[in-house]
Amino acid sequence: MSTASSRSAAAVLQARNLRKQFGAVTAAGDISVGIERLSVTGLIGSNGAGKTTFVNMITGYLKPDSGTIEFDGRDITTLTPRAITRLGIARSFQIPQLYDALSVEENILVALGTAARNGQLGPATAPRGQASRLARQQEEQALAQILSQFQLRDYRVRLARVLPQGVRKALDIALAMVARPQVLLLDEPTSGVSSEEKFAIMDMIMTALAQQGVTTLFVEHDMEVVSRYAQRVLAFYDGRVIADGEPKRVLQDDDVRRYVVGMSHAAPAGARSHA
Amino acid sequence: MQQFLAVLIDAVNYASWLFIVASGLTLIYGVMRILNMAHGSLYALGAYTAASFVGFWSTHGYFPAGVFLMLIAAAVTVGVIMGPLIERGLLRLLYGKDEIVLLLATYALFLILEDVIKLGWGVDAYYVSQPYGLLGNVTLAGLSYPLYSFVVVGVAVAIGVGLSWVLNGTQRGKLLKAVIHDREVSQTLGINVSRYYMVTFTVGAILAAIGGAFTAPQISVSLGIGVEVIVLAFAVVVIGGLGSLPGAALGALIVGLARSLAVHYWPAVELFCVYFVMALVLVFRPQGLFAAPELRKI
Amino acid sequence: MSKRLDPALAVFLALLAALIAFAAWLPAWAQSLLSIALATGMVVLGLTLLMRTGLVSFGQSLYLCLGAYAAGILNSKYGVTDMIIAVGAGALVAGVVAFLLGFLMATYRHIFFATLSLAFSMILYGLLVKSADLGSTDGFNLTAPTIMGIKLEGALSQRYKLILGAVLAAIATIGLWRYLRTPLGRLAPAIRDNELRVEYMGASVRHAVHVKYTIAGLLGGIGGALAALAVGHIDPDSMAYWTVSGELVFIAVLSGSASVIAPFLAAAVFETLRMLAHDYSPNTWQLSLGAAMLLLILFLPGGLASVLVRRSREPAP
Amino acid sequence: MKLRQLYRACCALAIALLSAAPAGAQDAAPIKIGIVVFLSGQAAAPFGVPAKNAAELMADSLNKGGVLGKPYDKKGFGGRPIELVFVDEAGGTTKQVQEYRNLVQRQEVDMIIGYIGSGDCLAVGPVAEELKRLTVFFDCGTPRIFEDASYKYVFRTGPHGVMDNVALALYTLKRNPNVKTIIGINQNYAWGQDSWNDFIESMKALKPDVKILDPQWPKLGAGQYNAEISALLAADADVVHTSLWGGDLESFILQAAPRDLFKKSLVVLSAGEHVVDRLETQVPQGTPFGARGPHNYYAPDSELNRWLRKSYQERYKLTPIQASYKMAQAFLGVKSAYEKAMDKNGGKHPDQDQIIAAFEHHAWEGPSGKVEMKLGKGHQAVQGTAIGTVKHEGGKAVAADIERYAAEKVNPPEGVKSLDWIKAGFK
Repeated sequence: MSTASSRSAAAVLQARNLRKQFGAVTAAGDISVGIERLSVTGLIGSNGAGKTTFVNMITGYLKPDSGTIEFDGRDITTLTPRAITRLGIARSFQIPQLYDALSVEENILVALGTAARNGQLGPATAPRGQASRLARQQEEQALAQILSQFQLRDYRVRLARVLPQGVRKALDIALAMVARPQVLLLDEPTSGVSSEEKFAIMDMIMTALAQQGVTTLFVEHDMEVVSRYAQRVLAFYDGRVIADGEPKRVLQDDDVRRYVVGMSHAAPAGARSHA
Repeated sequence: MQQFLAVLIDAVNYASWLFIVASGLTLIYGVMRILNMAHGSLYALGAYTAASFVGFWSTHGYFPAGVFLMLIAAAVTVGVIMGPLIERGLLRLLYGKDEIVLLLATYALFLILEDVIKLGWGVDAYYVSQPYGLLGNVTLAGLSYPLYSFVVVGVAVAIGVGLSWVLNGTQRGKLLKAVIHDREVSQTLGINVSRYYMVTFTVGAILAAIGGAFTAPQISVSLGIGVEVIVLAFAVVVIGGLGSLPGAALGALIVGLARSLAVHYWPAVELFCVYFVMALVLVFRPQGLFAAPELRKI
Repeated sequence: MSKRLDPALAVFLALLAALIAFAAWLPAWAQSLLSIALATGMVVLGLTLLMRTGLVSFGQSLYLCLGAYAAGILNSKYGVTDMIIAVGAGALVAGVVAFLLGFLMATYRHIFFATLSLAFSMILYGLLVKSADLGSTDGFNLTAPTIMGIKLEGALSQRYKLILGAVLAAIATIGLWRYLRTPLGRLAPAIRDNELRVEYMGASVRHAVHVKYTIAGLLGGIGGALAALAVGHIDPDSMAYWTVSGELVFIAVLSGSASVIAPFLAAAVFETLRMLAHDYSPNTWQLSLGAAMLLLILFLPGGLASVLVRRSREPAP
Repeated sequence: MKLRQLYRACCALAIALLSAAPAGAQDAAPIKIGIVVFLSGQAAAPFGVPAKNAAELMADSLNKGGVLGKPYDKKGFGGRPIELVFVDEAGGTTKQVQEYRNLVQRQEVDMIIGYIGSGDCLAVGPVAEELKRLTVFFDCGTPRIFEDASYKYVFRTGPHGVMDNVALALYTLKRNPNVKTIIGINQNYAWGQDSWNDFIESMKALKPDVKILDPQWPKLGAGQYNAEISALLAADADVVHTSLWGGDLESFILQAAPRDLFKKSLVVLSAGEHVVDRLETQVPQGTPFGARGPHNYYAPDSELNRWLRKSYQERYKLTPIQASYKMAQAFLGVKSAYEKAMDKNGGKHPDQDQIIAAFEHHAWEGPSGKVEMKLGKGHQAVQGTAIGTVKHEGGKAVAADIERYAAEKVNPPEGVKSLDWIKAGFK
């Protein structure tokens, strides 16, 4: 196990000795990881290896049994998802979490409104009288920008419930991006998407993220996607990080080949089976 | 001490009656996710039909103990006719809609059945105390109790044991549990979900009618007897945890005990002790006593 | 998003204006029916706000009753007969209670929310039944109300009650319509759809529900005070009992939650249906009303709002 | 598409509404009377329907003319036939107020006779004043109607409920002068609470050393009284007071009698007559019961009473009970006031104000004897009353040991509130 980067001074996110147990299953066994600002990190591992648990602990959905998580030097271990989101850590979901009864536009507007209320779109400086008009203009602009960044313009008035899977994924990530987070965790951004579309989607996401300067972590099964987009890879197995480093090095690691990429002979078809 | 014993006896008697009515409600909710407001009407129909059946039996001078058979026959008749009629004729059109829409549909049905009863049996009350008088009294804790009350306790226990056995001990019960767990998956597994719904609703209707039929001999069977029952049964089911049979039993005991304590020690609060208990339980156990909160997969 | 008034709302406001202008020419029974419909509509407006958030209260009569009793007690026990003060008092009392209970209620959902609210309303019912000074179940009458110092008798009183109801309905619909366009207001359907995402957007579901619950309580209180004024008599059976809440929920479903004006229309339709049922089948009005309810549920599942809102839903290119 | 459907429905509704209002009544045209009684719910069987039956019987008999003897032999009211419109009283005061307006303004009835629930009477009174329509309460009990307000258009032809429990207290003491402890079981609503209060206050005034135990308060329509009966048995009081009525009282008796409550304590029924009439010998022998006036068992053996019993029995196969007597009483009161006003008007049909003037302080003979509008500035009737004890006779229940109480003895004088009157020792 590489510990070189686990205690990086420049880390924006720092997990220390995280442990989480579900009955007899160890979902996290002493995980310590530091994430550098503006880095792009891929999380790999077979199902049940602890990737999503890791994401869930960082974003407050699950509380670790022990250990701490720091964000910008601040302990966020016991905070609620809402508080963590307000601090600037956003996430997307393996199963897109949308407002199914609302249109794409309304989905984004809800998120924009909340972000504005939380002051995440910059402070409102105008006096009260003009504030609302200014806010509306800002909102219009932000909406247009997000719709174009995530290629949602054609779906603007469609209800979220009828969107194709790839678009659902894009909208899910768009909702996370609205609040201009510092850190974004993407839980399987390409699951359920056909292999031909994967790169298009990832390109779109990564372009949007790069424009805003976001530290990114993403969970991914497809090793080709991982090696193309990640600067660093964390390989999970049995609740532990068994390898950590550059994609090339990690994907060549013996343990990783045995426990994680074991199916990589079959990839990319094998990766799809995880959708 | 003697008074406390009386409190317990009264509590168990009342709880038995509550459990009989609540068991059908919770069964239907557990399987079909319908909070059936027409349960009160089915209860009333059970009581009226029992009154007619017992009246018929007694005027024809058949052997007296047969009136108990008549009570059961009345309940089954009501359930077997009304259950499929309501499920097939109305509820089936509404599956997949909001729980609240289904609840309101059954509320509308409740209003309709109130008048149907009036049209069928008239406004005048029916008295069928034959089964009640047949058994006589026992003296417990210095007070005289009608043996009939303990028949109701027996019926409640039989229903509880019987339903548990069907649900946990038989193949069909296990399949029913699968339906409860996941309707779609059950369908793909080839389980005839639609049939299970009809059977469940019918059984629930029979249970409501049994409640009414076994109450009939103790009361004046008259208009409006179904109204109170709905809210009481509702309270019991919620306290116990919706859809849980042991929950309904425990809920019935808690409400029975609370009411009995109120009657014996502080009668002025009898009116809202049930609601007070309900609020108290929900404040501390938001899902009721027997239902666990679930964590969503994301 | 746009500032322009929704056309249906504009038409409704025009209707209310017409109602205010021509109230004097309406037959008195219709004035009374509309007054009650406006009062009920106000309570239902609050219910639909909760429904928009995915919550169904089976005890909204709690706030109807609090508003009615606050107005009624001021009127008949303290001699404060002004209608505007009565409505203000109803709103205040109901709003404060809703705010306090809201801390608890905001954590409940689904049937548990419905049941807990039912329990609270029935506890209030029990307390009122035990209050001999308030006439127990017989309730008590209000004295003739005044408005801004003007004494109102007979037909004039009736008309001003209607006008007050119409003005408040206008204020409430515009207010709620605007609220639903604020970031906090927009959270309502979002919470109904996906609370998890709302939390992961950084918004507090609990806070948003609490605010909506308080607004709904406030509207309930206003509606209750209006009802007390319109009927001139209050008692727990027709204000707090669970069947009253059930009726309110039915009107809310008949209304649908997608429109702020539908609650008032639904209340008017319901009152009219009930009147006709009573008139034409005094012996079987429950059957007629129940059958009408079933037909509405079967053939108008989205409520009146689905008819009103459908057209504005169509996408603009 | 849906919009059009809605539009059509609205049109249909509007047409229905408009066509519902008939043309106004003319001078010689029939008198249209709105009858408001419970037609559904638990008060329908014991009160509403017997009253409705009596109303129909009275209207039909009066319309034939000459069926009743003098002074009621004229056809209808002063020759004008009677037409009835029925409304269900169930559903609460808000609905009743609205229905009242409908009756007056859309159905354009000339007068309204009805109301069993006290809350309904309280709520409807002020609306009657507002709409200026003659309104006759025939049954509701609360004394608050005319003690808390005064009305021009509102009359009550039945005495208020206070006398029921004052008389019952007097009777109870006569039966058992040594009564030491009293307990009660009353429905937890205004009627039950008022009845219990009137009874114990009367008892305290009559026998100050009597001990009042904590009474039972089952809710209206509870049906199950086993726990309450246990508590009553355990309390072992000399007297159990109850104002339960209808199905609740029947259920209570069916459950309490086998458990010997009636043997252990003297159970007194303040309004038991309609239940004794139906349950017959299932009500234990020796139980004192009131009839809310001298009705049914306590009605005088007059020609009018015999006629009512016979014709009601023939038509409905049942005995007329308290509510039927009271409805008949109301009809005859209005009829005689109307005809009195007509005489004064030189034989021409009187207008509403003339009827009201004649009705105030009016006195007439009903099937239960004399009724006098003595209280509430001539708008509230008083009547004597009677209490008796259940006696089983030939498989039937009859009233024995009947005590009669004159109106002045059991009703407060004009201008004194009932409870003050009782507490002051009936002065």
